[in-house]
Amino acid sequence: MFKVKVYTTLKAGVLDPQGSAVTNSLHHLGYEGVEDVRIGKVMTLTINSTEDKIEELVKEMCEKLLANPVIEDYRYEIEEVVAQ
Amino acid sequence: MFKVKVYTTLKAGVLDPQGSAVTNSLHHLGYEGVEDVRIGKVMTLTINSTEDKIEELVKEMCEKLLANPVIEDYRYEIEEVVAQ
Amino acid sequence: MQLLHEPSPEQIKDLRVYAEMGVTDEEFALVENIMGRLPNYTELGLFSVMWSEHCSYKNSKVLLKKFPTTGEKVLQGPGEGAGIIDIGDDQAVVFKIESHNHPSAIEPYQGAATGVGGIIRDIFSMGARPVAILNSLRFGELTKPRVKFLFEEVVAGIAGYGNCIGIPTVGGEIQFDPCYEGNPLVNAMCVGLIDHKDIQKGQAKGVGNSVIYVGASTGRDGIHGATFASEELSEASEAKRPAVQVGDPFMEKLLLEACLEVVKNDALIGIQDMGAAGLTSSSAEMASKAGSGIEMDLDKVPQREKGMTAYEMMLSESQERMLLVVKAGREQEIIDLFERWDLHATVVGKVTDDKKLRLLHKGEVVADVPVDALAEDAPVYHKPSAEPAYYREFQQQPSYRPNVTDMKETLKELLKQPTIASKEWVYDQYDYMVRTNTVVSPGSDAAVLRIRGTEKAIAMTTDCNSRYLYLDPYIGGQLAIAEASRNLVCSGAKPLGVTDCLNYGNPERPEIFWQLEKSTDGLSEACRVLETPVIGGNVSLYNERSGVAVYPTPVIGMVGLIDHVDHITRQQFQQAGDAIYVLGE
Amino acid sequence: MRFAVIVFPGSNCDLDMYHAVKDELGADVEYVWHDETSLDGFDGVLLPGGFSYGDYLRTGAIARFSPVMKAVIKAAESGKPVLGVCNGFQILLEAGLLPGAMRRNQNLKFICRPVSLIVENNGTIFSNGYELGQDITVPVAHGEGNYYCDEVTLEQLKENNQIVFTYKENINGSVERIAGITNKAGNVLGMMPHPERAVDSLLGSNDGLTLFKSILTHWRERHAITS
Ligand SMILES: Nc1ncnc2c1ncn2[C@@H]1O[C@H](COP(=O)(O)OP(=O)(O)O)[C@@H](O)[C@H]1O
Repeated sequence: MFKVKVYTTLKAGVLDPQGSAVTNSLHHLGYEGVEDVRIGKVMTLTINSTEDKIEELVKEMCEKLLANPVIEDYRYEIEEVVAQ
Repeated sequence: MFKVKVYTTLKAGVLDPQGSAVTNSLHHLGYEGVEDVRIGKVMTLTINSTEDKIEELVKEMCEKLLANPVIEDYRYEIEEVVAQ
Repeated sequence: MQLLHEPSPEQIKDLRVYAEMGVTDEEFALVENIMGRLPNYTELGLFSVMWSEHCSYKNSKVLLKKFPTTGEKVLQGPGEGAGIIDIGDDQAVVFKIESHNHPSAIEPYQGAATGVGGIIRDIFSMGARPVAILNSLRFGELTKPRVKFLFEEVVAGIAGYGNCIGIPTVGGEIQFDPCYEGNPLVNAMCVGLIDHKDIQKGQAKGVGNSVIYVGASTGRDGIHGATFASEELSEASEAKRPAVQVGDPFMEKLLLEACLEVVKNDALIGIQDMGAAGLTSSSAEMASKAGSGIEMDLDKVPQREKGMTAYEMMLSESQERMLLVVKAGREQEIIDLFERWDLHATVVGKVTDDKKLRLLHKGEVVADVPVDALAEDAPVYHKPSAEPAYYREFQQQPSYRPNVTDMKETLKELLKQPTIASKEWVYDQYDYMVRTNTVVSPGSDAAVLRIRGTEKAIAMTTDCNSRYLYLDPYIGGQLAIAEASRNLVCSGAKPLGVTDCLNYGNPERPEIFWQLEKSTDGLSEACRVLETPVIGGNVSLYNERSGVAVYPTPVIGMVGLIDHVDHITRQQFQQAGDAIYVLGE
Repeated sequence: MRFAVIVFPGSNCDLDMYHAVKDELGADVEYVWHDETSLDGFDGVLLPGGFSYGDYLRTGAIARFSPVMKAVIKAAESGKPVLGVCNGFQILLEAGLLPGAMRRNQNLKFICRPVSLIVENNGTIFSNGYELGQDITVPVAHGEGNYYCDEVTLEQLKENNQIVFTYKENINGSVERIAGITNKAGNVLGMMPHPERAVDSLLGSNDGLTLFKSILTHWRERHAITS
């Protein structure tokens, strides 16, 4: 059993309206030191797989579904866990 | 200058409609081994602050705005970076 | 794509750098002639976008001339952001349709969303309050996973933008056919209401007046979008596609409200949105229309990214930006007004009298180009036209009569076709009720909105049966107008006018140009007979993938007037016992 | 009775709320900008739907820090009726005036259509004009109306009779089909469906008008007693 974390973030240069809204809001709240906020997603997957396949699998799922390669970059972390 | 990552995830026990949808889609695509997907946010903040203040600051921003304690858990990572 | 060094004027000529920007040898010679010298990289960029089909209509202009564009009630025909038709009581409707096909093929959610955002800006930059959005969509067969994805994402993108900005999406149409598989069509239409006194023109009048930039800051997104829209899609074109534009409907909501406040202020001289070709087209067109020039200091342009070049800033198609011309001395008033809406307005230049677009960057003049050359003097082509072989074959075939043995089964089969089946799945996702004027909601022939404070209502529809047009572009064109008119009449409305979006393949192919020619003839004829002038529209050519062109698809947007809300008729049977009539042959 | 319609950047049902109160209910109403700090001149507060601040972080999360929210909280504490519809409800949740939180709709899609609601409590100042158990038609239009609260909270909601409306069919995944709840005191109502879109039969339903009338009835009764 694997615990996989997939992180997607908007590519540099792609407008991030969410991030801008949060930056503005933090400024209004008095956190002037915040220079920039970018918002992405983190997906935590529990996957049943063998060790030799897992990385390939995760990569495939990212390319096919989890990330939108046109506007997002992604990275992942794979951790083996002992199934309870 | 600090680079701060804030991760928010739905609390355990709160049904995650997005996560369920992604799980289903992955099954449809033939990734039967995926047992569970939970979706959260990752916010990358660039903050101008002094070292002794930063952690307190981040905590405050999380409690006030970045996370909703009714439904979300959060954690953060703080990394000092050298400003260019 | 960031160039370390821009090529020099000589390199541009010798290495034919212009060809990469879609400029032909002849066009480059023309530019050189107009300038009286070799253009630099930035200047060439300005010409390349302004002379693209998307901005200049160089291939379609000769055909657009045939449309009837005037009428007793027409207050504004083609030539501004959108056309305007009088509806009495000093009110008017403003409407326009536009395509966002290529961006939607690449990134369907954002492509469709920014398409909606763009057409809304066209309406409120006229001074009108946008009251409704419609769309017209074409995809391949739903059996393909990629098509399904495109379809779902396009619908979500339209919903995402329209719902957030709070303008009801009240109508549209969807067709599925294999010819659209590689090149889906996403057309968006917006309808607005205006009081006559508020009508704006995008003009840069009055030497010394200030040019003000407002809205989102400029990034490297969408650079060369207009050129991209004027090429066929292919693996190669996708590789050099512009960075994807992401829509920010919240920003646009603020812009919309602020601009509608600004148009009531007499300090405002002119206003135009930055759509295709962004800063370039808005500044050049505003100056050209007013017979003036504009000088801008690009250092003042709000920038989202570091180290942007003049070329990048001028060609960026970042969304949610507007350009205003404001009376000298009254700038602060306008800046304060935007500030109230949390929007940043900045003086970036001034109106001049030399009919030039002059750009300064880091203290140097980086471009100095006659505005008319950019906005008016693009070459006009009359491409060769040839009757396609397929058409001749069709004409020779005996007419086909389907042999229906089981009416019920056939009916069921027909209703199962995605093109015919209910589109509830789609419009369930659109907020079609916000602003509480929608009397007849999606699912009927035409949508009907009451006009608050009056007894009147307006009806609107988008239509086009492209298979008819493929089989016979002339008759098919007439049928498209007739269908739209019928839909309005059935709702109780008198048709007022038309906006059209001409979606075709590559016009450099004689068969495609022939389709364009014949169908615009058919459309024109029907518009003349039904007295529905064309008050604006948009042309989207090069809708091809791997040599497969879409069917000729001139989407018709039509708006009609209902004198009294009591005269609204609905598609549904109203009660048991009512008599049913069939009209016509 | 004088109502305030609060306008946040990104509100888009403010106009609908305004006209429902002014044209159909016939009461006094004014728009109040998000940066105002007092609501003293008003007898009732309406938070309209829309996408305040684009709903970009979480629905309602940013709007709740608007200056006017302090005044809204004060109005709520002083017992004035406060109604939040759709985004207004989401803001009230984020502000802690109502318990729980919103998630994306179960099917992850925006849903816009008239739906059937059941009146679960007609003893509130917002629902006294309805019959108990009445089936009313009111439109919804939301992408995040999937109401969540933990079990303890749910028990409290039930015990105190705070659930005012439920969906007849669970359209979005909400806990116990909850469509609208009040605070403990009963003077703050949050609901996802749009009563202000159901005040004119020309547009399909006027079942929502009863809600506004209920508020007015309650106010008149109270004033008849005190004056
Ligand atoms: N197919 C068409 N039918 C009628 N008018 C058209 C058509 N295509 C473009 N036009 C008109 O030509 C004018 C110039 O268009 P354009 O420069 O593209 O404006 P915009 O950038 O606002 O689309 C517009 O007024 C537009 O309405």
